[in-house]
Amino acid sequence: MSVAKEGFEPLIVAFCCNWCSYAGADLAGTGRMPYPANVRIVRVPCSSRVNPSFVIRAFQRGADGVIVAGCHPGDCHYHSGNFFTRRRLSVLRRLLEYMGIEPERFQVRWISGSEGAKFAQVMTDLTADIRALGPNRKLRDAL
Amino acid sequence: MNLTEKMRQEAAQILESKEADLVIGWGGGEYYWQSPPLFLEDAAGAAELAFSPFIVNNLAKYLLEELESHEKAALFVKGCDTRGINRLLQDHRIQREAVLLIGVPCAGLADREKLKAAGYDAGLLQVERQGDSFILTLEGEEGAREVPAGEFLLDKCLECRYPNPLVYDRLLGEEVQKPRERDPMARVREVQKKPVDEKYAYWQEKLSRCIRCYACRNVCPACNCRECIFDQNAPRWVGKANQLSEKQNYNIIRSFHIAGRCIDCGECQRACPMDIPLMEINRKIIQDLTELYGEYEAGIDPTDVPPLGTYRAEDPAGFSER
Amino acid sequence: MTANPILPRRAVVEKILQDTPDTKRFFVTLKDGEPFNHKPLQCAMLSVPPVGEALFSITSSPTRPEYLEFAVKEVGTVTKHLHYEVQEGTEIGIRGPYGNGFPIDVIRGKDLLFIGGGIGLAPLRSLINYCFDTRKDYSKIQIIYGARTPEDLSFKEEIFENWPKEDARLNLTVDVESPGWEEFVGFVPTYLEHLAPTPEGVIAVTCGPPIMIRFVLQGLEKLGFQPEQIITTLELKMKCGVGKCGRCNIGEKYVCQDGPVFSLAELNGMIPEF
Amino acid sequence: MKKIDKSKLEDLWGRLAAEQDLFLPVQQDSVVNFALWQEGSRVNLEAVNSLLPPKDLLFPQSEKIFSYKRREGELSFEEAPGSGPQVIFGIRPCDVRSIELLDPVFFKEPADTFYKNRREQTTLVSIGCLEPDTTCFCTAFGIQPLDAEGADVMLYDMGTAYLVSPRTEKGEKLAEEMGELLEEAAGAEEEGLQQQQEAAASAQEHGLDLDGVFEKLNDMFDHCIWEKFYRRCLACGTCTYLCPTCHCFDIQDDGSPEEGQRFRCWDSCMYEDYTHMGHGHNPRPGRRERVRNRFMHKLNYFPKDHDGVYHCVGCGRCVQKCPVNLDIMQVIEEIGKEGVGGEGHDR
Repeated sequence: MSVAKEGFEPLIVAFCCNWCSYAGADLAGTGRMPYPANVRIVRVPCSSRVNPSFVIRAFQRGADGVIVAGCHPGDCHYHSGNFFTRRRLSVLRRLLEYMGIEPERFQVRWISGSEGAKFAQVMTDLTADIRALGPNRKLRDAL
Repeated sequence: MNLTEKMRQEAAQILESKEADLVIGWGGGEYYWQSPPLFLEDAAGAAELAFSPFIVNNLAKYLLEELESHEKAALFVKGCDTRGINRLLQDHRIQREAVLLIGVPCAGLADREKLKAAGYDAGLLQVERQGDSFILTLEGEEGAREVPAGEFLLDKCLECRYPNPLVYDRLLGEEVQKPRERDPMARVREVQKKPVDEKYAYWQEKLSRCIRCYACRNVCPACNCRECIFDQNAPRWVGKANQLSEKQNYNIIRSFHIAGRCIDCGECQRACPMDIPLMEINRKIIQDLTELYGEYEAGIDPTDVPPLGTYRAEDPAGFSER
Repeated sequence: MTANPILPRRAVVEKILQDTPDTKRFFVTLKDGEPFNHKPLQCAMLSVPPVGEALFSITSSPTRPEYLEFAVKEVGTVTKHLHYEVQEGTEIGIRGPYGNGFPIDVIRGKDLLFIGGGIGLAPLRSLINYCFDTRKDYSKIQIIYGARTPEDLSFKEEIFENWPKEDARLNLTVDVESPGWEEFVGFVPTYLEHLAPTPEGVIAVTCGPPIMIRFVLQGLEKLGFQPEQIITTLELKMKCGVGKCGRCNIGEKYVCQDGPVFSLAELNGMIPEF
Repeated sequence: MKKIDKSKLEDLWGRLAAEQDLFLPVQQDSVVNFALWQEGSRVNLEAVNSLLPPKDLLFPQSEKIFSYKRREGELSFEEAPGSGPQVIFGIRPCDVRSIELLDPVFFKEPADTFYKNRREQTTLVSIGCLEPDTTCFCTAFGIQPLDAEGADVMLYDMGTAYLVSPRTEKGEKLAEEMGELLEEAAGAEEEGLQQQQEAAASAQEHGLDLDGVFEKLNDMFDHCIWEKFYRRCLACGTCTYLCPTCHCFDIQDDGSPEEGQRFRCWDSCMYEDYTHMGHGHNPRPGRRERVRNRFMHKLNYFPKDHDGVYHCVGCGRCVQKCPVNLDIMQVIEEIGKEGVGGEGHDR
């Protein structure tokens, strides 16, 4: 199931918190720090807005990898949102692995608004990891 | 006086004295293994109550609707059931004053499937608990047979840690001593050991059986949302098509929604008509929450906060924080 | 193999008119050019993938086949999609016609009394125009129609321009006083009581919000109408339209096939679950 | 009569499966369900009833109706292709009857082409039940556990072999396919069958009495009996999904504005959403109304339209699997106890 295919371009869905990671993406853009076009950003008000259903839905609809990016712990615009995210998505990540999803396919990262370079790096690394894993067939709708 | 008589007496007295305007208990059925939930508003109905080793239903779930039309409900509760009561209290879905809890110590309930597998189903009229045995009343000449109870207990009862009610207003009978006979996490560890693709195949086989009857959700005392996301049409969170991805979606999210709130009662798995080992998913979450954020058992203390409802700044993360 | 009854035909929304603040009218033609062959008070299932299908009464009369016309109030997902996503020229799917339609034979030669409220005029309109187009078959025609405000009156060109020219009595009402409104003010059942039509030789046909229908039925009975003289139409959730998917049953009747048109006499014999 | 030795069944299945889709009861964990036969399938012909009824093979839990495409504004529909011939092997007489009860629903004009197409290409090979389960009550509906009237081929379990009795043209054709795998049965076996049949005929019918139930229900819509039963109901769909005669469905779209599909899928009258309308009204808003509707449909509404035939075959699946023991047999008994016009008629 995890065989890389020739010319495979992974589809990656990135849920980015409005205040930090989305700003980080912006900075990467304005700073001309390239990151792969495979990444599709969905802007969310806070990483804690990411319902586990969003992650499952993304895989169902064809994502090869999903990443949730939020402010560093302690820097949440809403004071504590990302602390909840940390607990919640830590559990989800382990659960998905238990259900047979390669852990590389679902990532969580803290990226601040000033970390444009980190944003580009994380996305580049993730894309490379997923490319190596190959297309995701698990949890996918069979349309 | 046996437990059936005690239950009837208690119920009749509660209704006569108007201590509560509803009693929820268990009745008898056509078959030895039936123990349908029973709703009494009238003391005369108390004679329909019946205690048996099949009183498996957690009556707490009914409080959500019944308390809309009743002032105070009395209900019979086993140890596992009281964790459900605590859950509902913790979620502010019921008020403690609105319930009268009659505790029933429980040394474990019988599993019809195990009796059936041992050839005891046809002609079996009644099963009674006596010490460490079940006394089987059989049709025909033999009359009765004594079998070791341990061999015929529900799996979930073998794994039970709370045979006695944790919260009650009255207790019927004596508290029981019952050691946990099986490690509930053993299966989780076994599944966990499999390589990732084997895990996927394992769950694919189990979950492909799901027919989405939602019995697991409807029976669960932790599933008490006023409107469940799986019932919403706009947006629709889970499609209705009978395909694996929707079944995976449903089962993963259902169990995630009760993360930190699952009382480990095993009712979802018992209610599942398709024999899907749902507790292996729920317990995986219980295990991880404990590993990451410390020992926690839902439904023990109604005043605490479930682990996903709180945080500490120094929490570890289940992902790289670099 | 016979045609699949739940496969839609291709159709085009040719024209859209804003009818009232929350209702739009959709003028639809079939792409296959074949007729739709509906009867007054029948329905059609409109398809807007990927949102789905919903059942609507056909408001145009079969005697005016240029368009199949629907008046759609925004209430759920399909109607919302029709309101905001579908434009003139958008292709949609359509299947039907469904339902028993109106028992025309029962009303030939009779006096007709139509009582409508709000969007409930939509199904009645197909029958009203049908009767005007075959006017000689009927005796007197009276239409009582009301809405919350003058703005909420449906089919304004019909009630203010076309129908006044017909050989019929038209009585309009709105629930609350409004500037410039010179007709009756009051609920439809109140107006009915006030007008007090006599029941002899009359068939009354009513459609509107459930609460209005309830009081209109009571009012008609008070005026001496017999249950056989009163005809109404029901609305239940439907999916297949062909009497199989189960949900639109009232007892053993399936509204999509056995209804939606029932006389009060028939309704009185059915279980009260609608 | 012909017979087939049980040792030759694997060969038989291989042969049948080469010609058409072959479905038979297959064991997975504790569950036995009809599944497509493959070499190595854990076939279980001993389990009296599959957990899920084989209705899924004629009326799948979800099935595509058509796919749609929107290209440059042009919307097109492509009907889902029809299915090919299939054999349902090992279906029990109650389930055969359930298909005969689904036929009039789906064949009624306008006929359901998906069901009709599948049904016409389906051959039913039924196995009689020597030892019904404790929850079986098919005889109460006049079903003979040993014989299924509607089967194309009837198999009789004679221990080491099955006697094979083709009943219809389709059945004859299938027997031909079986070819030399069939042998002439010995006289002793035919006698054995006769004994089985005699024993079955003299066996007591299930004590459940359906006499007058349909008629009594005509006046029991508002009866207090429903209060007694609905309250325990959890409003899950187990009874309806496990029922061989329940046939309600929903129609849904899945896809993008550009392309996707419309499918239909089983639905359950136990779900709130089932009759909930867009503007909020629900004619069956609570469990009380929904539980009543389910039993009324099985025992009154359907019989009203179908010569008094009940929409239940006594397979016992709902009795076994309802998590709160809402038992249709108990409901029938309670209805039977009520005198027409008696107490409890006005809630």
